[in-house]
Amino acid sequence: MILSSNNISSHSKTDLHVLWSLQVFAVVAGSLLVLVIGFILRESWPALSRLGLTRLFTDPGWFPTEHSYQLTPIIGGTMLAACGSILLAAPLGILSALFCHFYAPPLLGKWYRHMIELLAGIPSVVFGFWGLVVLVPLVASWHPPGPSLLAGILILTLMILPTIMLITHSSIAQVPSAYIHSATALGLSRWAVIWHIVLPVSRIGMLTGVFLGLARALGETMAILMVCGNVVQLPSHLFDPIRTLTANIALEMAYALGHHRSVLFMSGLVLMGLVLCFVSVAEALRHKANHAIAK
Amino acid sequence: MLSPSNTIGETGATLMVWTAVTLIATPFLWLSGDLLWYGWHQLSINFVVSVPQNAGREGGIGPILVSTGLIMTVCMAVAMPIGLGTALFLSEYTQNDQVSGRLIRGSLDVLAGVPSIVFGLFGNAFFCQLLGLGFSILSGGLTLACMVLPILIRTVEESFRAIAQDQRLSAAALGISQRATIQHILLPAAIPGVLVGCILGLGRAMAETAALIFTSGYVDRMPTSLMDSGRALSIHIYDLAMNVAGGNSNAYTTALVLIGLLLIINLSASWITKKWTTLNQLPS
Amino acid sequence: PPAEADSGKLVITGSSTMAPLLLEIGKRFEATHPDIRIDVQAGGSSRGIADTIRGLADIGMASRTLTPEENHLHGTVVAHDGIGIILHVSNPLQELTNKQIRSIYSGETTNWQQVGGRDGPITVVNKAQGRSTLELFLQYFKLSNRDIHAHVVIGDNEQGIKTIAGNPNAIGYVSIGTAQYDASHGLPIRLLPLQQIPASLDTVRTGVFPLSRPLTLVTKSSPKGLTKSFIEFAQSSKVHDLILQQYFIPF
Amino acid sequence: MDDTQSTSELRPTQEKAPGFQSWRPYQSAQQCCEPSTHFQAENLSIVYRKHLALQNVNLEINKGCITALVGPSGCGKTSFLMSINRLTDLILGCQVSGRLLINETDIMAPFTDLLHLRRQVGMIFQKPTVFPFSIRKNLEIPLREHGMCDHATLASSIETSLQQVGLWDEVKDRLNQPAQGLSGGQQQRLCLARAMVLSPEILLLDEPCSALDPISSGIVEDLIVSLRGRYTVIIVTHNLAQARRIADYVALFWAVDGIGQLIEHGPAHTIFQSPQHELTSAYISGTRG
Amino acid sequence: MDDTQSTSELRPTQEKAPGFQSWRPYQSAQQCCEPSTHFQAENLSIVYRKHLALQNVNLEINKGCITALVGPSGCGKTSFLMSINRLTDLILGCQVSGRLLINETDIMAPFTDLLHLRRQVGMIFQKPTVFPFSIRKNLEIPLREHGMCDHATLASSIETSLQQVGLWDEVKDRLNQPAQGLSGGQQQRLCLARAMVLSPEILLLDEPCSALDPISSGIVEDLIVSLRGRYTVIIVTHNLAQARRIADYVALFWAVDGIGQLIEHGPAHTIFQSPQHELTSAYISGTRG
Ligand SMILES: Nc1ncnc2c1ncn2[C@@H]1O[C@H](COP(=O)(O)OP(=O)(O)OP(=O)(O)O)[C@@H](O)[C@H]1O
Ligand SMILES: Nc1ncnc2c1ncn2[C@@H]1O[C@H](COP(=O)(O)OP(=O)(O)OP(=O)(O)O)[C@@H](O)[C@H]1O
Ligand SMILES: [Mg+2]
Ligand SMILES: [Mg+2]
Repeated sequence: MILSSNNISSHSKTDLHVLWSLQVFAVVAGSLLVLVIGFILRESWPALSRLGLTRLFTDPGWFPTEHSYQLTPIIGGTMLAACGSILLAAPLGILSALFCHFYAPPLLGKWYRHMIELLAGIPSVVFGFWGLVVLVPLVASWHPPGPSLLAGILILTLMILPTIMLITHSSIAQVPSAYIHSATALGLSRWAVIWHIVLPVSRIGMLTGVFLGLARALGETMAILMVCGNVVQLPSHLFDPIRTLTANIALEMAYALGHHRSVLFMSGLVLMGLVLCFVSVAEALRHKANHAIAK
Repeated sequence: MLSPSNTIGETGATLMVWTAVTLIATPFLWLSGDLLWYGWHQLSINFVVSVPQNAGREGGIGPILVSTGLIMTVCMAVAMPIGLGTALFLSEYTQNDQVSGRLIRGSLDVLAGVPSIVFGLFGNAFFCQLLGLGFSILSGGLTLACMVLPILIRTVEESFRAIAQDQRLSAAALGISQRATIQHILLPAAIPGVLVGCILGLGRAMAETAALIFTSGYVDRMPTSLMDSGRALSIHIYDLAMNVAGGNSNAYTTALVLIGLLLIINLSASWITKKWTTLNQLPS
Repeated sequence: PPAEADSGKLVITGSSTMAPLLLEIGKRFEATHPDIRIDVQAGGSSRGIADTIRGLADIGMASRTLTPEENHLHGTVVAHDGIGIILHVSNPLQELTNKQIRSIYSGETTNWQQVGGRDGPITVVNKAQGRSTLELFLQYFKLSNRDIHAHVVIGDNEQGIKTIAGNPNAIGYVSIGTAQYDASHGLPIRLLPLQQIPASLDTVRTGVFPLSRPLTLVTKSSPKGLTKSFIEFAQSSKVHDLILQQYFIPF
Repeated sequence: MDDTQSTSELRPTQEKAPGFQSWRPYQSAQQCCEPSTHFQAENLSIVYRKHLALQNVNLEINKGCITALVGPSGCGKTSFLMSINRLTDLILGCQVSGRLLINETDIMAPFTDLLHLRRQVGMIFQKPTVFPFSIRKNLEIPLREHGMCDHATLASSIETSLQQVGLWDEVKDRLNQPAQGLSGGQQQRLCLARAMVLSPEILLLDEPCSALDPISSGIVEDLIVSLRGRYTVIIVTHNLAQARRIADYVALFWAVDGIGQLIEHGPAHTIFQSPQHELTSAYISGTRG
Repeated sequence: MDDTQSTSELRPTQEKAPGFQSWRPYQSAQQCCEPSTHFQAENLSIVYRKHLALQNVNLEINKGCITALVGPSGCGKTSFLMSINRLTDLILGCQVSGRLLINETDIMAPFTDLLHLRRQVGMIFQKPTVFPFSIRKNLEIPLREHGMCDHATLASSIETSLQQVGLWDEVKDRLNQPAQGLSGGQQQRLCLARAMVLSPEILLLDEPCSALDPISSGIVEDLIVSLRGRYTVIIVTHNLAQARRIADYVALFWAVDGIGQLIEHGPAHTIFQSPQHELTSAYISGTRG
């Protein structure tokens, strides 16, 4: 579905100008990551060169004032919260996108979508605030202490669901209606049309949505800071408090100095490493999906 | 609507879908009910225009709204052209297996995953300190622009790719230049996608706290230039909720205003999309 | 950038406890000095001190006394604040000894029954490492970071208060002014007396409350010019009403 | 809707009187046709939002016969076909009124089993619409959905149906390749195979040959002819020669003032040799449109 | 590419000798045709990734004449057309080799002005591809792009071109409505009007009538015939009767072992009355495909 660059359809001046300016934009956008990584590396360099990576995993615990920087439980907490929330949010998001297209009466579908768009816009501070005041006490009354992995997962689910739902929704909208018409004409039921035609055709869009959701879950800061308890430990069950990488940065960056600050930047780097892993997995999946669709 | 049938699987699917919808709608309604309940009675024109007093416990959010508007304007003014340009470049000039396309796309994917707080740190180090912009609306807007760029590009690119190749072929067959194809065929057809991208981006930017704390700052005075420090709505909410005893009710009201703004943006965007569709396309 | 006499910008960074107060003082100062802008940025006490040392800020805010290593800086106290232990209002306990608090925070005591309360697991709310409130608390109770077994770690005061308000079995410590304000405005929290001295602004003002701290403005050297006139303004009685409004004790 | 006047001028008023010969199925058609009515439209009107696309169509179609719908572009032929398997339900703002009977059952009734209806009534569209999967998958999806899961049966069904449309030899080596890589003609034949695989009772073909070359078209034509007696076929075609070759009955649609109407309906030879309506003879001789 | 052997068996070896009569433009055609060569393909081959779609085509097309390309589905007719205005450039993995000359200029040369080429060479596709805008906008876009900005001229150009394709009366009241709301036939005629609006020298028509009813088809046919002498028209058609009616020259393509080739080329009456190649006679009589 693309025009290849060596076959630009004209050599006219304006077209070349267009291409050049687009290239400039693309280079700017593409080099942003290098810039970000560069700066974060620069800031974390003192810790990297003096402490080394291994200390992040071998130190006795996270006691920055005593120069002991153990990141393992924090990384574990981050992963648990993000994966837990994606497990909840992905099916919910996809199902609600399907709801809008195939199940809801047109008006309800529209309003539901508006609701989700609104949900996407609710600031994480508000989620955190509400989570702290309403959700955490609720969890606490079920099983103390309240601020916990579970509360984090629930709040994160609410926050990343709109991303997944909206992207899935628009990729479903792009499924040509001719496919749906001919599938229907073949006597396929609603769910069969969804299962055999709509989902496979819009699979790539959905994967993108899930991936973006995951990335957002990994990077979410304010809400998670307020509801997760921020205790540095590997949780043994859903009701244990955890601390995530982002909460760690937000909590301590404001006053961190020297190595402590450097280690926090480094944990930002670790976070980006995690994201990179997910990107490659998502890329591989997307590749696979491309092939599977053909088969 | 498609035709349902009476089989068990079909009923199961329907049940599943409705359950999911209820599960999502409940907390949402609860949350917005709470916000309305605690924030509504304070909401007035006066609240929206007046200056915050007593650390925000009293007074309104006038200067904060202005700062937020300026930050968003800077953010979108920078992100839109770069985003649109890059999306066009990616969808029209690169192939999936081409190195340049893959590099840019890959780096954007990673960028999309960079946590906002890291953007805040980067913005603080780069814009505030290296470029010497200090704590300012400009730094905040630029930082947010970096943050929303990946989402914007991804969504816009998808909507360009969704345009049938037939359209490009027939435009090319008419001797229409690449520029004109982009201007007259691709851009109009992709408008809804571009709008969705902007909504997602603007929504994320508006809701952002972590990236702004270290860049646009904490000052709740009326800004006089882009170089002034300005407090965004979300930071105001955060400060009222976390740092100011008795700030709750103003925090609720501010949240209500923020959400109202997002609602207006969403509604106008979907209104434009609808207008566009009825103007240019067969009602689907 | 060092500030000049009658016009210019003053950058103040540091303690988030002090930020709302300085914001208000700054506004009042601006009202009388129309050409001057006061930019207040919240962070933390250590950040304020670091920024002052690096010259990023004209004035740093620190909600603690300066440590011996920081003695080369110039500090001016503008107000006082106390730190009080808070419980949920439904918790029937009326008093805890320092030893009991220590054993609760070090994880030896895990149920309220063990200190004479009702049956219920204790939720220990602690401040994040590096916060000046935590340092003061540790210092007073002779605890170290490693000893503490917290269930919830919080950043700012209000987060702690909201956490405790939502959990009947929680215990925490926050700025007394904030707690008093919230308690009087219907939040279900209660301040505990410390060594039989009730935790209130009055006992802090009279200096009998054992756990209090000075709110300090820090400069690199002794203040000059605009910095000087601002600090003097912040110490003067012209801002006492503002300090009281923020529930601190004027100097 | 206020056009009934002009409509009734165009053709004899029709009171649904069963004995009214010229509007009944014609028993005089070719012998393979059974004389019983399979499908019947009564007062069918189709509205797209505010645009009346088809008005007051009354038409009976005989079991096992091939009925060709002809008429100029935009006169509502496609809309008529889509109402027969209620695909019009999927089009937002499209409203169908009147009665549609298949085997005496009103398919417009609220609790009609649409899946059953659509299995009963297969359809091919004007533009080929293969699914963006492999050729095999295109055929497997309907088969599996209708309960055929056995691998051997599946394979043989696929082969048979592809052979029926003359596609087997061309694609047998690339069954697992994307169907979209086929040429337009091949795609349309695949769509035909996909509809045939369900052995429907009624087959709706919306210009199935317009994208085919004469040879494939011939294959398809032969196939359609071979269905006579077993299936009821309703075919829209622009190719009058084709209609003449294969149809037992011909129905002429026409857009009068933008509103589609049924002008004439009868056995093919009657329509072609002695059309009763002047529009029909004009259309057939190519002087009007 | 290793198929040259079998190719040369199919037709007399062609050494580009200008005097070799049977492969030159036929000066014996109808009188309106000028005898000069307008377009010439030399050794044209088209490859889609690894699939050879068209091999070694040598074809000259006379100025002002109507040349019909016929042949079974998948033999590379569309690919051939797309190479003439270098639309093949836009297809991923498609490689064209050989020489293509328009007015003696090689359009395969690296610095060819493609916009100019495509203004010179208009094209209509098999499937109607209207832009998803209003009818008016569909026509305005190319006009404005080619420098016509005056409102009155625009309006009159639009009216003229719509009248040329017999669409004016049908759409004059809804010029501002979406073009996608038109029926298939109307859409195709709009595409035709859109290409005509630029007054190209060469017109490539890929089965322009396959989506049209006979009447619209007749209008279009008449239009094409009226272009004779002014435009060079290359039309792909499956409808042999149409080719017979309108074409001055006919070129037959065939897929031998899946590789498209030019089998025979000559004046229409020669091809239809005394075809030289057995495949041609078989195709024309309908016995092979
Ligand atoms: N989805 C739609 N929305 C609005 N109007 C429509 C829609 N589909 C068709 N129409 C209109 O209804 C009328 C009948 O259309 P239909 O497609 O049934 O005609 P047709 O006889 O099949 O034409 P063709 O031979 O060109 O395919 C036309 O005027 C068309 O513009
Ligand atoms: N984009 C493409 N990618 C790969 N193969 C293609 C592509 N387009 C066409 N082909 C193949 O090239 C061959 C010639 O295709 P082409 O479309 O030119 O045939 P055609 O003569 O126009 O057929 P039809 O009459 O069915 O339109 C076919 O085998 C087809 O499968
Ligand atoms: Mg039709
Ligand atoms: Mg073709």
